[in-house]
Order: sequence, then structure tokens, then C-alpha cells
Amino acid sequence: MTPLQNFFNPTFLAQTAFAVILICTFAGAAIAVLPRNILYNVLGLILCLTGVAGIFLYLGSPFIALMELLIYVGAICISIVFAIMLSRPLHLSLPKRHLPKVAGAGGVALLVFGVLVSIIFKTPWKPADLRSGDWSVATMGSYLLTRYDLVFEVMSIVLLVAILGAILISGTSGRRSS
Amino acid sequence: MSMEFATFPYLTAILLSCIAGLLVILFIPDERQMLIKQVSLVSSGIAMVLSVYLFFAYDKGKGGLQFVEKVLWVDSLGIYYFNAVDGFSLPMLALTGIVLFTGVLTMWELTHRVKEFFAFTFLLVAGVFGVFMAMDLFFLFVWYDVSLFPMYPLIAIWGSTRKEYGAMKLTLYLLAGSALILPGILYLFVKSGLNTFDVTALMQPGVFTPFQQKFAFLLFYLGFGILAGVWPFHTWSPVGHVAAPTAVSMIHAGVLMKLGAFGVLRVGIFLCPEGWQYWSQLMALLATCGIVYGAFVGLAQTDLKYVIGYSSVSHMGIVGLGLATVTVDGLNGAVFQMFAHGVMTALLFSSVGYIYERTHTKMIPELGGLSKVMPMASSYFIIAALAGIGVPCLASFWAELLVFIASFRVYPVRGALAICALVVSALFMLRVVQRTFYGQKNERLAHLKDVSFGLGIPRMILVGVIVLFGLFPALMVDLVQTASLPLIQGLPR
Amino acid sequence: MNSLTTYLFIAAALFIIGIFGLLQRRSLIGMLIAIELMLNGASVNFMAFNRFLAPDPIIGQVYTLFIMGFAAAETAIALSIIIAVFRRIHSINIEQARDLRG
Amino acid sequence: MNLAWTQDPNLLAAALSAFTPFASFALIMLFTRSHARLSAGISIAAVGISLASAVFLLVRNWSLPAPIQITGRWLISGDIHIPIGFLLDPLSLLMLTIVATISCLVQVYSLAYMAGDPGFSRYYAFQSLFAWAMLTLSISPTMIQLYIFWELVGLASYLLIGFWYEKFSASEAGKKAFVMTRLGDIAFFLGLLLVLLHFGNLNILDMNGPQATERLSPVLLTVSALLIFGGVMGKSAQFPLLTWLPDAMEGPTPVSALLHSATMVAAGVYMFARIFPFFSHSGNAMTVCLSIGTITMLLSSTMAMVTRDIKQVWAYSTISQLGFMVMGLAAGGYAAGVFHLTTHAGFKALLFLCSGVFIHHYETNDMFVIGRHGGRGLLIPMICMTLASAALSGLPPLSGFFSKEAIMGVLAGQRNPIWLAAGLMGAFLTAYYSFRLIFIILRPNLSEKVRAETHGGHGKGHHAAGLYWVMAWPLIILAAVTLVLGFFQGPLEVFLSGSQTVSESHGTGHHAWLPIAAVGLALAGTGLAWLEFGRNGAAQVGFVERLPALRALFANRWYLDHLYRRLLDYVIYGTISNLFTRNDRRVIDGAIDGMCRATIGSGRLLSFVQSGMLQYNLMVMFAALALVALGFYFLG
Repeated sequence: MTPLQNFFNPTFLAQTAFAVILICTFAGAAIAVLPRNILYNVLGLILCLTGVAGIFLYLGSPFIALMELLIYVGAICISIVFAIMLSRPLHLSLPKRHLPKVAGAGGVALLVFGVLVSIIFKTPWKPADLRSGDWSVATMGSYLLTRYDLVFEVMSIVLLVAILGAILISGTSGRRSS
Repeated sequence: MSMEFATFPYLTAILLSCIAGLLVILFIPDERQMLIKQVSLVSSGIAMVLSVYLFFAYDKGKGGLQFVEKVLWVDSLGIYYFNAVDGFSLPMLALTGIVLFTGVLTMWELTHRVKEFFAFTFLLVAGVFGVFMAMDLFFLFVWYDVSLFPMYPLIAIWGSTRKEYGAMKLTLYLLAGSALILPGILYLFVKSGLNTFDVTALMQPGVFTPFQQKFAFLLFYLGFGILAGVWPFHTWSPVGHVAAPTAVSMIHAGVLMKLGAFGVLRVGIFLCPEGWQYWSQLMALLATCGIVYGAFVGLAQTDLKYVIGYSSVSHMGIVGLGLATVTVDGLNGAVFQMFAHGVMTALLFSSVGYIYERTHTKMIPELGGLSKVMPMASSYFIIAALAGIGVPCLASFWAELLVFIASFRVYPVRGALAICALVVSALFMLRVVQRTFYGQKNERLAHLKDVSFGLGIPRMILVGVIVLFGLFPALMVDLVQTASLPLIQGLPR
Repeated sequence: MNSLTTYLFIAAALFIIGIFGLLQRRSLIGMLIAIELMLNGASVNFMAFNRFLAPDPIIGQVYTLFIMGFAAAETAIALSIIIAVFRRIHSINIEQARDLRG
Repeated sequence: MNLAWTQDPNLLAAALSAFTPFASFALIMLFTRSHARLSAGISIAAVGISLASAVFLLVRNWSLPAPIQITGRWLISGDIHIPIGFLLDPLSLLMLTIVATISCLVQVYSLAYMAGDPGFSRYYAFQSLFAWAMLTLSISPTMIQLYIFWELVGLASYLLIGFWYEKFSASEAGKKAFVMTRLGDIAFFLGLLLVLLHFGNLNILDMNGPQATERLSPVLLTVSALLIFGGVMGKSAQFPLLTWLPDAMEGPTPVSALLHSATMVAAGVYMFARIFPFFSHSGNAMTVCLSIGTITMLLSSTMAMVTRDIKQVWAYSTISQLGFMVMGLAAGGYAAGVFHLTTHAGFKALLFLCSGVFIHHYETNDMFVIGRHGGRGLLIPMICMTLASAALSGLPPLSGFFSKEAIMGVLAGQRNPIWLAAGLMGAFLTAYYSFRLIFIILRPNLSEKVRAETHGGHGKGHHAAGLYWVMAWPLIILAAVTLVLGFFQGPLEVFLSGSQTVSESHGTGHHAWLPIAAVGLALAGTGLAWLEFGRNGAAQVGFVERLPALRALFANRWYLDHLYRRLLDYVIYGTISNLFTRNDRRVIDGAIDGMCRATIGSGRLLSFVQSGMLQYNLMVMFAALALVALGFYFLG
């Protein structure tokens, strides 16, 4: 029993909230994918990500939920929006849908879904024998700087390289084209 | 970690001198060409001095592997950083050192992309040195591939005459060879069950069954044989030689082809002696074909470098024939021939390179009468050509003598055929010499200068080596014998 | 709501919606958005396993964090690539970028 | 080499004689190429030391109890031992002295002959190289050392023939000489290998000993002897490898005198004599050698009858005399053959050197032109040449008479009289063609002489008298040798047979008519030559030249060269080389290029898959991924 579940003790409330979160998530996902206008897509993505943050809450990690909001909604989505806004013509040209392509994409997606579902059902999920229940952010913080130090470092390097790369790519290609 | 350093790590020092040269060159700006050349000269000089020193410092009385450097590198796979030399590899090391040094000197006048050229050259040579001294299959293969890939840029950038075609053909051929060698090495590694790449451990008798040896030897023979120019896998070599720039031709024909023969020896023969005996008939047949065929095709060529290329095919056939005899004399002769041919071809290519740089042609009909214009350059070529046709008291005579005696004993008909090809090779070499150098002074080329003293130095070194080993063949044979005698005596009868 | 399977279903659904978007959108930015969806699906998966199976509740969270960092980096790169592509072919329609056709 | 080399005078002298020329070669090549006179000085000094050592050795070991053999280790590989060293026995001492003497004389002579040549230093370097190789060859204790220096001598010959390399004919001749002798050498080498493998050793004394018959079967013995004789055929220009020698006359005349008459070409005969006991074990081989010698002698004599080139005449005569020596040896006359080798070296070198004076003076090789320009005015060469021609024709009391008689005597001892008949025929022809030349120069056609007057001053009148005498002294020395050498036949035979076990049962004494017949025939040849060329108002047209077909046959060397040329052009270049080259380009390269093209083609064929439509690729990717996952999960 996690502390959070203790807090939302009434089961009905919890289930309702979960349903709402699910609806948010999938509605957001659908909006992110289906409309042709790119701005709607971004807004849908934001909705969806907020939903996912809720799911993370249900999975027992408020910290990650917070991070999801912070990084995805706060950073990624905003940067996409900025990209769209900064380069104006991007959202004005609305490419038409190509039916065979949509059908193909749907087919493949369904196939993958089928495979995933069958695997989910087929696999006998077994919890680990010994499970510790320490979910506190403090523990996680100390782990991040001790045992999972490498992840932390790699992440920072990846980000650094990504920033450098982004500058380089958009910078040099601009110089070359001009 | 087990470490074993008998003495000062000379072998690593040789490798390091090349790699250090490479690194230093990389950090010198493009424009400072002279500095780059000086650095190359110094590091190649160190490599040459060390390798020649080892050649003479080797204790012939003791024999076996000497100057051993062994460090365990990857325990779980049994990979060692294991360098050592014996009577087979020392001549090759010395050859590489000499050819590298003379090659650097030969390219002294290069102005196009000097930095990259010398960097690639050192990478190539580091690989070559590595193969010659590695006693660990893994390292041997890695060095082998390191030595192969710089050939492509070296030929494709600095080459001439269909250089892209030549470079591509060469690369494809050699990689095809690699593709045979790697499975062979892995096969032996797996089948041995010893979980080690250490050659000395794998070459113990009884490690591999006869069938395994036969199978693996064929892979090694074909894989390395491609690089050694074994007929009928030789066509990359003339094309590649023709396309390559001078120093690369020198290193390539002088050293890299030996790499193939050495691979057959070190990997094929050391690890699969029974396979060697089993396939020796085939080896002798192909080698004889190569000798005769190379000589006859060389007869019909009009491009100087093609002529040398085909003579290389013919001479490497002699190496193959020596290996195929499975005798002490054959091995001695083969290794001696590898050395002698390396020096001789380097001299040939350096002379042709000089002529080509000055006259901008290497077509024999367009030359002629060069002896009057550049007597020194011509003399170097003629000396090398004479060495090539087996004139006594020049190094390759002895090698050929030993190989022919051995092969005539084991394979009378093939041996006799190979000996008869000597006439043809004499004919085509002298024909080239006559058409290129003799005759009336060529007025069109009369303004050209002869080899200067500085550019003459590398050629003189090569001539000196040829004559030295021609007059004192025992220097070489005694050394090689320390390796060949135990090898033959250890063979299962 | 309290079973692993539910969450795995959610993750799978997010993931295939992402795939569907990735495969049918012509706009590069649309594809980027779809990729974000897929990444989130994967995150949910990790978090679910973390919640129900893992011996140590830290590892899944660290993984999710890692994915987020990675996603941020990926977005930065992707956006710059998109801008570069747009400069080059004056469109962000993926079907216009066909230089690599055989 | 256990002995300290300074303590054994034999060793010291032998080493000095063999290696000083090498030192001189190295010195000249390395340091003094630009100092012509210094180079010549070094070379002559070196060969002088060789000569002194050789004479010292000869005198010291005149009555040698047993051959001295000193060997050191040169190369040991497996069970192959290649020693280097010296074998001093009468034959090698004799040859050593001959070679050193003639080398020395020729080098002195060359001082004048080659004066002013741009390649003066190079010339002397090559001369030293030759002297080194030839001297070492003479004293080789093993056949393998002999073979090695045999090849080196061939190299020196190649370099010296092609000395004036700017002349196409000279370089061509050098190449031809090298390749043709190489052809013989291959047989030689194979023969040596056969002996080595079945006999186990190539020591000359061992091969000559009785073990040869014990360890080698008769067939093997014959085969290897014949193969070794192949070397003689190449080096001594025996039929059918004889056409290189006349061409070799493109070299400077002193070179022809030294290499291509007196010493190098005689190396073949020397080698034959060297392992004479080995050869004599096989009767069949000896018969083959005898017939080849005979054919060579007659064939080349006929060729000499029609040529106008003064050097060519002597070249053909050299071939014919070499054939004659081979006949003598093959008939069993060891001492006779070697004696003829000795005398021939003297008078043939003399002939060439004399011709050299003419050629140098008039700058032409054509004997008619020389005659017309007053060749007889050069007194010393004219006299010497006449003397040497007489010796060549076998007229008493010159050296040639004695040696030829010795061989005739041996031939008369053969059961089949045809050999003797051939020998006598040869004597007649020899006298005819040599005196044809003498008379053409001595008594030029007067009607044409008028024209020569108008060309007055054509000769190199400006030549310093000093140069002339530098050339003249060697001539005089050689002429003196030619005069007196014949009388040393007895001591020489004793000296030679001192160590050899060959019995000379057949002397001239059994055939008292023989000298008379031989001299008579020689005189008849001389007479015929006088009749056609010498007497007043002679047409100067030989009897052969009146028959065009025969003349063409002889002048074209019995079409041997044409045959070789065609063989080379059609078989070697046209068929084999061409075929192999085509195979290389079309079949092997074609296959490889075909493979490459197939790869590229299949790539093109499949490239429609790479439409560049990213999303279709992705679709396939995901679908495949899903299927693979399915497969792994449910099947695996």
C-alpha cells in the first residue's frame, strides 16, 4: 500500500478519476495524431501528456508525474510550439491525407497492437520475490547520485551533445544554403 | 594479468614509433610540409634502425621466439597482447623498416596533401609491423585489416592511371581475403576448445584434428594467398601497383604482398601443418602457374609498372613454390625470396616512380634512351632488374636457388617448369631495360635531371641491401633456419 | 485499475497510436509528436513494471527519467533537422524529402 | 677455412687473384666513376696483381702432387651446402693464368682503344667485374660455385656487349647473348640439380672420382651429362645456340677479344674439361657432344666464308674452333682439347686485337674497305694478324699447328673415320677463310684503290703514336706467345695429366701421315684463298659467293636466326604470351568485373524498394518487427 492510495481511499473516487485520466490521455492522443492542423496536434499532445502524468500518479510516483509535466509539457511541447510559431509557413500548408497510406498505417498499427496484446496475455507476469517498498524521492535522489550515477551523467552528456548538435545542424545548413 | 617482458620492449617501440609518427603528423598543420616530412623521416628511421637492430641482435644459437612481450588483454576470450619474433618474422620486420624508410625518402618531393599521405602510410605500416610481430591471432587479424584499409585512400587519392578502379579492385580482393581469414581464425578458436588466441598454444600438435587442419588451411591459404598474389587471384596486383603512387607501390609490392605469404606461413602453416602437407600439391601447382604465367604476361606489357607488377606475380610464385615444398630449404628460400623480392621491387618501383615523375609517362614506347638522360636512375632500375632475373651475388639469386633445389627435389616437373620460366623472365626484363634505357638519347627528355644525391640515398640503401645479402646469403639463411628447421622437424610424418 | 495488464494495455494503446501517427502523418512535426506518444507509451510500460514487478522501485523511475531526458534531446535535434530540411526543400512534407531513394 | 689466410701462400695468392678485381669493380662503381684515368689505373693494377698471383701459383705448384682444395662456408641451408673456395690443380691453374694474362693485356690495350669514350670508367668497372667472375670461375672447387660465377660471367658479357647501349644493335645483341646463354644455363642448372639430388654433392673432385658411376645409374649419368652439356652449348656457342656469338661482336673489340674468343666462351669448354672424367663415364653423352662439336665446327666455318665483316670472320672462327675443342674433348683427348684451348686463347685474342687496331683506325668493320684504305700499311697488326691466321690454320711451327695436330690425332683414334674427315675438312675451311681475309686486306683490288685515294685522310691519322704503341705492345707479346707456345706441348701435357688419370694412348705417332695431310689441306685452303683473292688481278669473289643460293644460306647463318625469330614472334609472343594476357584481361578480370557488375545490377534491380518514402519503409519495418516478435515469442 502506497501512501498515495491511502490518501485516495474511497475506491469510487479513485476509479472515476482514473477513468477521467484515461479519457484525457486517449482523447489527447487522438487529437495529437488525427487533425491535419499542427497546432491542434500540439495541444492534443499536451492533453495526452497531462493524462500520462496522471497515470504515473496512479503508478505511485508523484515525482515522475511532476517531471512529466515539467519536461514534456513544459519544455518539449513548448519548444515544438515555438518551432511552429517561429517558422510561420509550417502550419499553413496542410497536407492532404492519402487514403492508402492511412489504411496501411492503421493496418500496421493494428498488427503491432495485436502482437503486443497477445504477448501481454501470453506472458505469465511474476513479481520479484523480494520487493522493497521505498518510494521516497529522497531515496531516489541519493540513488541517482550513487548507484545510477552513470545514467545521470550519460543523460547530461546526451543533452549537451544534443544541444551542440542542434546548433550545428540548424546553423551550418543555414550557412550552406545561403 | 600476466606480464612478460624479456628485455626492453623493442617490438612495441617499433609499433609506437609508427603510431607516434602518425599522431604527431596529425597535429601538424597542413602547410608545414617540411616539418611533416622530417617527422616522418625520424619516426621511420627509428623503426628501421630498431628492426634492423633486432635482425642482428637475435640470438641464432637459442632460436625460437625472442623479444617476447606478452600481456593478457581480454581474459574471457584469451586475447593477449603478445608480440615476439622468430627467424621468419625478423627478415620481414627488417624489410618493412627498410622499405618504409626508403619509401618516405622517395616521396620527399610530394606536395599534394602531404599530411594525409604520410598519416595513412604510417597507419598502413603500423599494421604491417603489427602482423609481423603478433603472436596472437586476434591481434594479427586486427593489424592485418588495419594494414589493408589505408590502401584505398592512398591509391585513390595519390594514384594515377585508372586509380579508382585499381583501388576498388584491390580493396575488394583483399577484403574478400579477409572474409576467408576471419572465419578460419574463428573456426580454429572454437574448435581448439582452449579459449585462447595465442598462436604458441594453438600450434601445439594434437590441438586440431587433421580434418580441421585441412579445412582451416585452405581458408588461410586462399585468404592470405590473395594478398600474396597467388595465381589466379593475382589480377589486383598489377592493376593496384600501376595505380598506386611510388612509395605506396614500394610498400605494397615490397611489403604488403609479403604479408600474405607471411600470413600463410604464420597462421596457415604454424597452426595447420597437416593441412599444409595435404594441400602442398595444389600450392605447388598454383605457384608454378603463377611463375610461368606472370613471366609470359609480363612479356606482353608496355607499361613499366605493369611489367613490374607481373614480375611480382612471378616472383611471389617462387615464394609459393618454396612454401609448397614442405622442406627446410624451401622455407628458407621462400622467406629469403620474400625479403629479396621486397627490396628489389621497392627499388624497381622507386626508380620507375622517379622516371614517371619526371617524364610523366611510364609507357615503354614513349621512353627509350633514358640511360643517357638519367644514368643514375637507370642504373638503379637495371640493378634491380638484374636482381629480378636472378643474377648471382644479388639477393634473390640465393632465394631462387634454394627454392628451385627444394622444389626440383619434391616436384621435379613443376620445379623444372619454374626453372625454365627463368629464361622468359630474363627475356622480358632485359627487353624492358633495352626499350626503356638503351638506345639513342631521347631528345624529348633530354632536359630532365638525373636523381639528385638526396633522392639517391634511398635507392642506394636498397642497392646496398641487395648486394649485401647477395654476397653474404648466410646472414639471412642462418637466421631463417632457426625457425624453419624446428618447424619441419616438428611435422608429423 | 490495479492490475498490471490494464497499464500494459494503456501503454500498448499509446504506442500504437504513436505508430499510426508516425506512419500516416506527412508533416515532419506531426511525426515528431507521434514519436513523443510512442516514447510515453514506453515510459508507462516501465512505470507499470516498476510498480508491479520490480524488486526495487527506483530503477523504473530512473529509466523513465532517462527516457524523458532522451526525449528532450531528441526533440532538440529533430527540430533542428526539421528546420534544416525545410531550408533545403522548402517544405516539411516528408514525401518531398526523397534524396535517399535508390 | 681453418688456416690463417696469411700463412698459406697458395690461399693468399688465390684469394688475391680472384678478389682484387672485385675490389677494383666496387671501388670504381662507388667512387671513381668520374675519374676515367684513375679507374683504368685501378682496374689494370688489380688485374696485374691477379696476373702476378696466378703466375706465382702456376710456378709454385708446377709439380703438384695432389690438387689443393680450400673451401669455406658460404651458405648452408638444410642439407644443401654451398661452399666457396679454391681448387688448385693443373687445369685450373692453367686457366687462371690464361685468363689473367689475356685480361691484363686486353685492359692495357683498351687504354688506347677506348680512349675518350664517355663510358671509360664504366668500361673498366665491367672489365674488372668480368675478371673477378672469370678468375673465380676458373678456380671453383664445386660445380655450384662454378655455376654462380658462370652466370656472373654471362652478366659481364651482357653488360660489355651492350656497352655502347645507344646503338640498338648492340643492346639487342647483349640481350640475345644473355637470353640464349640463359637457355643453355637452364639445362646446365637442371643437370646440376639432378646430380646434386642423386649424387648428393657437387664437388668437382668427387664428381670426377669413381663414386659417380657407383651412385648414379647409367641413364641418369647420361641425362645429367647431356643437360650439363647444355651449359656448354650456350656459353661456348655450340649448335644450335650459336647465333648469339657473331652478334656479340657489337661490343668493343677488346671485349670481343677477351670475352668472346679467348676466355668467356672458352669457359664452356673449360667446364667440359673440368668434369671431363664425369662426362667420360657416359659414352652416349660423349658421342652426342662429339657430333654437336662437329656440326658446330663445320656450320660456322661455312658462315665465315661469306661475311665481309672482319670481326664476324673471327667470331665464326671462334665458334668453329670451340666446336673443334669440344670434338677433341669428346673424343677423349683431354690434354689435346685443353692444349688447343690454351693456344687458341692466345692467337684468337691476337686476331681480335689486330682487327681492333684496323677498326679503330679506319672506323669500319668491312674488310674490303679496310683493304682499300691501305690497311696493310699498319705494319705490326698486319704481321701479327698474318701470324695468328697461320696459327689458326694450323701451319707449323706456330702454336695452332701443335694443338690442332693433337686433336686430329685423337680424332684419328676414333673408330668412325667420319670425325677425322670432318676435322680435316674444318682445317681446310679454316685456312681458306682466314687467308681470304688476310689477302683481301693485304692485296686490295687496285681498280678500287683509286677511289680510296680520293678519300685520303679518312683514317684517323691524327692518332698519337703513343696510343698506337699502347695497342701494339700487347699484340707483340701475344704474337710471341703464339710463336713459342707450341713447343711447350710436352711439358704442358705432363703438367695436365699429372693429376688426371686420363691415359693418352693415342698419340700422333700412330698416324704419321696425319700431320702431312692436315698441313697439306691447310696449305690447300691457303692456296685457294690466294687464287681467288691474293694473286694479281683476282676477282676477289669466293667460290661460294658464285652460288647465290649457297651464299644466302651461309650469310643468313643457315637461317637459324630466322627460325629463332619466328619461334619467338609466333610461339612466345604471338601465342603463349598473347593467350595468357588475354586470359588475364578477359577471363580472370572479366569474371571479377562481371561479378562486380552483377552486384551493381542486382542492386539497381532492388533499388526500387528504396523509394525514399520514409513512411513506407517504416511500415515495413514495424510490420516485420511485429512478425518477428510474434515468431520468436510463439514459435521459439
